[in-house]
Amino acid sequence: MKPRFEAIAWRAMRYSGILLIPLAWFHVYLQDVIVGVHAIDINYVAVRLANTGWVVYNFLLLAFAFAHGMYGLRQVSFDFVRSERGRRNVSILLLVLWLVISLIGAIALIGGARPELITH
Amino acid sequence: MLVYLKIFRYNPEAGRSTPSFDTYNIEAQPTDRVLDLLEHVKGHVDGTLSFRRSCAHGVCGSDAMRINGRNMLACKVLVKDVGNEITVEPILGLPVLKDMIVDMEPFFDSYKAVMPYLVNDEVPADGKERLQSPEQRERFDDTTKCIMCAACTTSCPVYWADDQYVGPAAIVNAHRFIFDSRDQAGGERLKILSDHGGVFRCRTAFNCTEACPREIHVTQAIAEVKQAITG
Amino acid sequence: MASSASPLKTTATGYATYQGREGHYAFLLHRLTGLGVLLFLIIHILDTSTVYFYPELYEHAIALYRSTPFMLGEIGLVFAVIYHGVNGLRIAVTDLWMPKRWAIQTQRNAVRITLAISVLLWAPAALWMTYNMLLHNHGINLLPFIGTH
Amino acid sequence: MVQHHQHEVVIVGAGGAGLMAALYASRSADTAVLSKLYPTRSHTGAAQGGIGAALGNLEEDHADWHTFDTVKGSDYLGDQDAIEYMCTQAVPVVYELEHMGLPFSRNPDGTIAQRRFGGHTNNETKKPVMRSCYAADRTGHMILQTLYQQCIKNKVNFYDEFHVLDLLMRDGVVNGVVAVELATGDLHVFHAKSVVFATGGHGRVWEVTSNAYAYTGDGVAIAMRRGLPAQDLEFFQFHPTGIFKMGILITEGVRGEGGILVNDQGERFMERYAPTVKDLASRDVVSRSIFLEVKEGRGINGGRYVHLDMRPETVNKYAELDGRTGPDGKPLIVTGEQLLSKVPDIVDFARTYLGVDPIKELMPIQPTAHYAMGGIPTNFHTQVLADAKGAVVPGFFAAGEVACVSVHGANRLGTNSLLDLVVFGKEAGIKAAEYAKGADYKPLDEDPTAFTREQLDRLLAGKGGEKIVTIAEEMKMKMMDDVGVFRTAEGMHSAAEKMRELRSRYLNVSVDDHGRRFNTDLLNAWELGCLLDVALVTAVSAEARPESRGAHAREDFPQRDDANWLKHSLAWLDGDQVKLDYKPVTITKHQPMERVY
Ligand SMILES: Cc1cc2nc3c(=O)[nH]c(=O)nc-3n(C[C@H](O)[C@H](O)[C@H](O)COP(=O)(O)OP(=O)(O)OC[C@H]3O[C@@H](n4cnc5c(N)ncnc54)[C@H](O)[C@@H]3O)c2cc1C
Ligand code: HEM
Ligand code: SF4
Ligand code: F3S
Ligand code: FES
Repeated sequence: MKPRFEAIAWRAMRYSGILLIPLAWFHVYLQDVIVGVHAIDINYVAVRLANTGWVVYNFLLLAFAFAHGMYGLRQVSFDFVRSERGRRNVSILLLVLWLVISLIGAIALIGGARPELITH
Repeated sequence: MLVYLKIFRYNPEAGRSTPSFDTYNIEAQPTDRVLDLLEHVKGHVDGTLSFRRSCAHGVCGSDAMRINGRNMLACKVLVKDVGNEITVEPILGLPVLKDMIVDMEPFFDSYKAVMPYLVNDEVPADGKERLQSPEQRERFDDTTKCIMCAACTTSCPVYWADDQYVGPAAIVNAHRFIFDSRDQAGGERLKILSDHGGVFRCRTAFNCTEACPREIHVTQAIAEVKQAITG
Repeated sequence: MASSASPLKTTATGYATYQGREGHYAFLLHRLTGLGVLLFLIIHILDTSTVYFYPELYEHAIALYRSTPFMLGEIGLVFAVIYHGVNGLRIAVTDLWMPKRWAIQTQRNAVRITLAISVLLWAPAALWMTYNMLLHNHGINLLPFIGTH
Repeated sequence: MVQHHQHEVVIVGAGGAGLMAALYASRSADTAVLSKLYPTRSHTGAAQGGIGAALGNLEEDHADWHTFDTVKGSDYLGDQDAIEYMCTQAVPVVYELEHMGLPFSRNPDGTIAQRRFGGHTNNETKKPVMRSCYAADRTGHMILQTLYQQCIKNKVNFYDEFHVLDLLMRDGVVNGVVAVELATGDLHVFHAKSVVFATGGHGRVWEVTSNAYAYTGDGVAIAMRRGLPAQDLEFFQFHPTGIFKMGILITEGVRGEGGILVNDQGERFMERYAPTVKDLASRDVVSRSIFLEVKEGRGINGGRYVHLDMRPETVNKYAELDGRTGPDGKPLIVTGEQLLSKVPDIVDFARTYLGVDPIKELMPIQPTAHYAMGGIPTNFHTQVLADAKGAVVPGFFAAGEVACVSVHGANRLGTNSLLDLVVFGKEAGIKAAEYAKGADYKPLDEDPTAFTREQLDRLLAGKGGEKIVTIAEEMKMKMMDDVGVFRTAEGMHSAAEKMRELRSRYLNVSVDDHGRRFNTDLLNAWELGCLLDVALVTAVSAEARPESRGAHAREDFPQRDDANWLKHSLAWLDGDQVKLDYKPVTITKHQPMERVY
């Protein structure tokens, strides 16, 4: 049932957004402001990804932010793609992108950083 | 006061197939309506200038246009409200046919698509009125005021891009029946409005509410319909 | 023959020239920041994933992030995330729990407040990030009494 | 290019009357509705006050009382059989509107809300009765919307923005209309078995008017050009309080709440004209008083207007002087807020158009042309009449403001027009369909658009350089001055002469726009022709009536003259000449009496 989907997505957009305030803001404040890119390197990442708490946190962030963002992009693109067919294609494309990129992110999260592979 | 009036012109029949502007300097009273200025130009300067109008006091919905970049009724805005440099353009998002005249058919089609009429064939046995309490009546009072001027729909950024979107005016008119205690087709209307071109296209840009000359709380009405759908 | 400008052109004209009020600009900024953050997020997921798939590349990536243009972008990103969040909260809360507040004066004020809160939350972060950028990339220490980081 | 269509019933006009007719005709006959405006733009949408029907929801009321009030209001010129029919039908038809979905305001018990209105009384106590059924202050808007919605539901055939220019007849039988499609400029011939005219009024004849730009008397003029008469055109209602220059209506309610009229010297002049009821005298009396003040140089700054004062301090001061008291017996004291809540729309109009806050400042007002009591003569089955003997024109029907049944006689009561629309609109729909079912398509003339083309081509070819606006301005000013609220033989005579002059100058107008698409320039010019025809007939019919009755008020003949003039006028326009005839008023129960309130 397509219509049902739009309605659920509308609510999901709002709830996920609210959830993202603590999740995304804390992440951004911590990494970009408090720690800062100059203090971040692969070892820093490795330490963090060894901690289950941080992995779960990053999982949540990945799941919610990315789903929220991709659905938002779908809405934006529907403004410009008006045919039923075009919209189906866009939806499929975004769905695939979402799955693939999420998968890549998820594998990396579980696998953790592998600084030992650096050869120089 | 002297008004510097800039008017959008388009009339392929008369060789003006690229939209352009004509300018006029007009002596006007601060209390003149912008519609009066257009009438002045049409009557005294250039009879080919075309626009729709009828009631001249904001109740028939004929003359929504973009005045200084914002949708208004030309008959409900005075010179002193917009200053002495005035630019008049057709509303956005509907095909322009001639000068200020746009093709209203898509707009009325969207309106017709939401079942804008009462569905209920049961009448009291004594042939008298169906009862409705003042509170039930008040519930949908705001959205009964719509004059279908299209100022809202053509101010909506989503509608500019997506003509599949039914637009705020249609939703306002659906709202008027969805919340009427006498109506029996609320479910069907909600179903239509939960589809791709329905309420969930609205991004709460709020231009519609700002543009409505009847001061209808358009965005609120849309939100109420969204809530009715998502339960 | 009607003059039907393409929807893209109509939209561009509308976005750029329609004299909407607060809500119009809030919408545009929300959309812009949402898309901006999403773009960054995609890149970020992919580049961070290299710590597992191709760690060597991660070092290059981080080096790039440390450059001045990227750091400036990062300051913008922080604003985007903050503004999009505060404004999203305005929308979500009004939509879900108080649709009556979709009233003209209320929303004009709410949008202004949203923007004010965003700037307030962003300013300290932006200053701190600028300080760090100048310090690390240009050797300028604006706050010598704090010592080096 | 000429396009041809065939529909059993063709309805011209999509206001209250046209849409009601459409709903009924389309039930049994193939029906088309033509309108020069999108239906929802029709002027019915401007009506505020309400629709009269003796529902008796709040207090005792009877259709008989409504009938008598209407007869009396008409200054006994209304036809009593038609009035009785209308007032009796009022009750079921209002329920019917409710069933269609009209959102009437409600009483606490859930029934349709009703309020008092001028001239509507309890016949026993003579006190005002609550008879006007209303939907906030947007009753006309709601009627128009509801009827249009029902038409959509019932898939009525609309031809929107089709401007009708001619009525087709053959051997005295109506068989179609010619219209121009605004979007393309193409002419369309509509071959029909019956035609209903519901084109509204012609208030644009006068300079200051509450009427829409579209109110150009097309229906009456078209009929007259086809040799049919117009009835009672000398009776045109002026509402006393229109916004200065713009004419936008300010409801009587403002004075009902205690507002008063003042002249340049700050004097409450109504005391002189109507010592007992003062500012609440009937519409015609108040309009005449304002006119006299202005004429004697006591308009504000010597101008053409006076002030309407509804500031609380004024209202309270005169309430005390007049001895008006509240329910508790104490002098009436109102606050600005209370006034605002009673007439919100008026406050909005005053703020928007005058930049005046009526709670703190004075509103400049002047009488405004408002409603045509006269029009195309019909019987109460809406069949158009061809002569004083009552011969019907087969296949031709009219309803609404364009028609003269006559239920309003010399003066219409508030709320009775909306009622007229729905009652006779419905009747027209039923009768037109009935007629169509029993008739064949009468063959069209060989070249049905010839007369239309002749009119348009002449306008398009005009090189005389007369401007439409110049002629229109002169017509409006002259009619305002001399065939307005107050009339003299001399004035009306010079007005008729002036109209003849303008009609000959009209032959020299030239239009700027020679295109086809949305040539509103050409159509404005054509509409001006209609206005001039109606104006001439109005002036001549008025001059010919040496009495004062209802809205027709003469300085030189201040009395009503039932012995000689209790009759309807019928006017035929032939070139420059107006031929007049008269027919008796139908009187059933109520013999004429002096009209006092
Ligand atoms: C400000 C104001 C307030 C009023 N308030 C009240 C009130 O409270 N109560 C009350 O009872 N009455 C009131 N009236 C009077 C009443 O509203 C009108 O008399 C009535 O609405 C006329 O309705 P109609 O259907 O005859 O015409 P309209 O509703 O005006 O419709 C005319 C139709 O004819 C069409 N038309 C005209 N010419 C042509 C043509 N040549 N070709 C094709 N189509 C054509 C138009 O497009 C339009 O659709 C008020 C009037 C005014 C001006
Ligand atoms: C910080 C907390 C966030 C909140 C409260 C939030 C809230 C919202 C809300 C309520 C909407 C829906 C707007 C609408 O439907 O009208 C939305 C749209 C959107 N969001 Fe977020 N969001 C947040 C974070 C993010 C993040 C991190 C991203 C990027 C990945 C993002 C990308 C988007 C996009 C692309 C849209 C669509 C914009 C549009 O339709 O114009 N949001 N957001
Ligand atoms: S909601 Fe307001 S702006 Fe929109 S069509 Fe109706 S009256 Fe016009
Ligand atoms: S402008 Fe458009 S996005 Fe929604 S709030 Fe109004 S319909
Ligand atoms: S002319 Fe009727 S709304 Fe402006």
